[in-house]
Amino acid sequence: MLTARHLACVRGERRLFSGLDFAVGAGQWLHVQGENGAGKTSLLRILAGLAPPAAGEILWHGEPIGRLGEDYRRELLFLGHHSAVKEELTPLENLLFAARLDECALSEAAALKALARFGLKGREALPVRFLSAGQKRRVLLARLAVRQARLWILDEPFTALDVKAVDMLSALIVEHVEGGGIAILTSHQTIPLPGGQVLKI
Amino acid sequence: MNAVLAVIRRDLLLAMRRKSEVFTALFFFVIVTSLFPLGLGPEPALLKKIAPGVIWVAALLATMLGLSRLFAPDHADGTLEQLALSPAPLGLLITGKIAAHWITTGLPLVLMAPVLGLQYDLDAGALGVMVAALLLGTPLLSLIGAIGAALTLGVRGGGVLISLLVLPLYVPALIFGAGAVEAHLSGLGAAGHLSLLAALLALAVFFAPWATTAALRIALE
Amino acid sequence: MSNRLINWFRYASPQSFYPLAGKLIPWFWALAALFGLTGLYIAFFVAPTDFQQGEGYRIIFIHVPAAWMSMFIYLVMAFWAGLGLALNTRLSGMMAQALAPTGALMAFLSLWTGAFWGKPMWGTWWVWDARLTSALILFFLYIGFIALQAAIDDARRADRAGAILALVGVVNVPIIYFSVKWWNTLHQGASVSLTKAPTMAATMLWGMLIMALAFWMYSIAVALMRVRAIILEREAHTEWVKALPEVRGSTS
Amino acid sequence: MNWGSAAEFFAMGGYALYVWGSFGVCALLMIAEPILVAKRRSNILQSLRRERLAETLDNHE
Repeated sequence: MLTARHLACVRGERRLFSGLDFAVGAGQWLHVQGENGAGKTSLLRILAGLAPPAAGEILWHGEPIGRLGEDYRRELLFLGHHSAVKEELTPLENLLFAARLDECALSEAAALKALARFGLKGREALPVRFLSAGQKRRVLLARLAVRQARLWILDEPFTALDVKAVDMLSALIVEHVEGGGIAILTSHQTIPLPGGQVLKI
Repeated sequence: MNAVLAVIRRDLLLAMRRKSEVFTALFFFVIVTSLFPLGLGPEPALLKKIAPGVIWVAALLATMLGLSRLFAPDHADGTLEQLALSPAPLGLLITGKIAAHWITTGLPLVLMAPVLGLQYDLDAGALGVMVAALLLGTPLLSLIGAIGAALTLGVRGGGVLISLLVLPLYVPALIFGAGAVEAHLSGLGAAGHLSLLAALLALAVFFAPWATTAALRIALE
Repeated sequence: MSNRLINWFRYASPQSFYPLAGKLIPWFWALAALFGLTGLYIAFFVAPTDFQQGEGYRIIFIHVPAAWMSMFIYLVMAFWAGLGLALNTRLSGMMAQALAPTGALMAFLSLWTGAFWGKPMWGTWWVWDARLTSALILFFLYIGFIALQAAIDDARRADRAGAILALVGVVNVPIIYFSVKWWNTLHQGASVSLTKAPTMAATMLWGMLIMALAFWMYSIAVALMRVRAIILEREAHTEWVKALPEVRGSTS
Repeated sequence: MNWGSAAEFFAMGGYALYVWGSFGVCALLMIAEPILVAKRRSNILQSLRRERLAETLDNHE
């Protein structure tokens, strides 16, 4: 259960939003909507604990995330605008590094399986800079599949994906939410997923 | 701990794949130290006298060279965010990155220094002291440099700014590092200089990752 | 919570500090002028000619206060910076930013007057003396702080990055000073000995202290003036700035 | 009193260049600094007034 209370965000001189309240429980997902520059990305970064809010607080199971620290980060998966994928490394190396950084055990076999599931079979050993933009995003999707996290915070996860990949990602999110997980995402398009709350900022 | 090792391993792997960056710093070091005799003349007595200073100043500048690339690529591609969100403490991961930086830029300088020392007519004892001083001093350069790299992350003209911020802070390392060899050559013994360098290193290992992490968090907001 | 504490926090907001600083500035200017004129009078008319250094020694009446202030301002700047980092108050960062140029000016003056003193006394404009060298590095630290803040557009981010740099600097200043001093004693030629200062007459000491007070008051006055300008720049979009008499005034 | 005449005072016992070089530069900078700060303040005030004027013009239309 992620609860936000009276959140406010100030960027430079501008107040992006204030008095934001919402709660997302297990098995639910939240679609954050807003115009360009409304503060969607800022909100997600605040929720992930990367930036402090100008006012208000964020609770995870009733505890402020600042106090939870490591315990909150262990349950969280955040994917931002940038791919966080190293061009010089292969998809396999990227995936294994991400898993070790998240402190979750991932065998090479499991990693290969996840990459194959997202259509990267045969490209595991190719440096990422030889892949297309869409294929790079697929490396990230493979990370979603292998990471055991309760809370997903995804910033524009559908950009640069082809139809097939969009379907795969949607299936992944549905699976995650139905399994009792929580997902918070931003997207310009309508999201082809059932249910979900909408938050307009 | 696992995550820290992963960070070190990944940075070393990246350095291996990019090669040019590691070799640029090393070649810079070699060329600068080799140019000084050409500018100053080949008298062995003079060269012996300036050797510690020249080698240390060249080491400072060679370390500075790649410093702005310490965090910038990770910042640009979002890896830094993922480091900050790892369950492992960010300070520890950053220490890992600094360690990798030392292994790829500091350590090659230490290994290359004896060869360059021979060009300056240093004897075996002086070479030994120089290697010891560099071994203690170059991690110090990486640690202090990381603070500057973190502070100038994503800042206009960061590459020039970083030298302005970091070089004044390098002064003690330069004094004790070059002083150790000089003290040995003048028969005073280098123990005092080396132990002061070690003390500075201990202090920096303790404080520098903390300051670097605080600066990185500001850049991430 | 006591009344006094609330008042203190009230003045920690730029909005209430701005008029307070405006009221204080003339007083500090007056004090600076008073101490400055007294100090100059002592420096030139009361203090006797030094039997070793002749009239040239009178430079120390500004050299020593400038050197003291350059170090003291760095400490105060680091204090404000640390406070801003810890309590997240807006005013602290502005104070640190306002102090830096004045500190750099003091460091520059101590170098400049040091050189003008050194030339007649030691026969050279510059010696790699421990004090001169560390003053030079202190000057570089100030320049680094100013350059870092100037390079960051977001004011809050500039404050916090500057604060970290100031704190790193404050840890390093004593280390740099002692390392330079140690280096200097090892390399010291026999020709120049700076530590053997001639015993100072009481009038000289008084003159120097009063000049130091004048420099201190001057620094406060200028820093307050600058912090007022910074407040206006940073809070330009707020209602209270738009409602200020000096903003509304002369156009209507 | 140390000085017999004004000329003697300005000569500073042969140290005129050094004494006046230090005191002069010191005075110059310490006068220039507050002037620059005051200028900075009047610049920002001027732009604030201009902004305000532009706003009142908008409102009249």
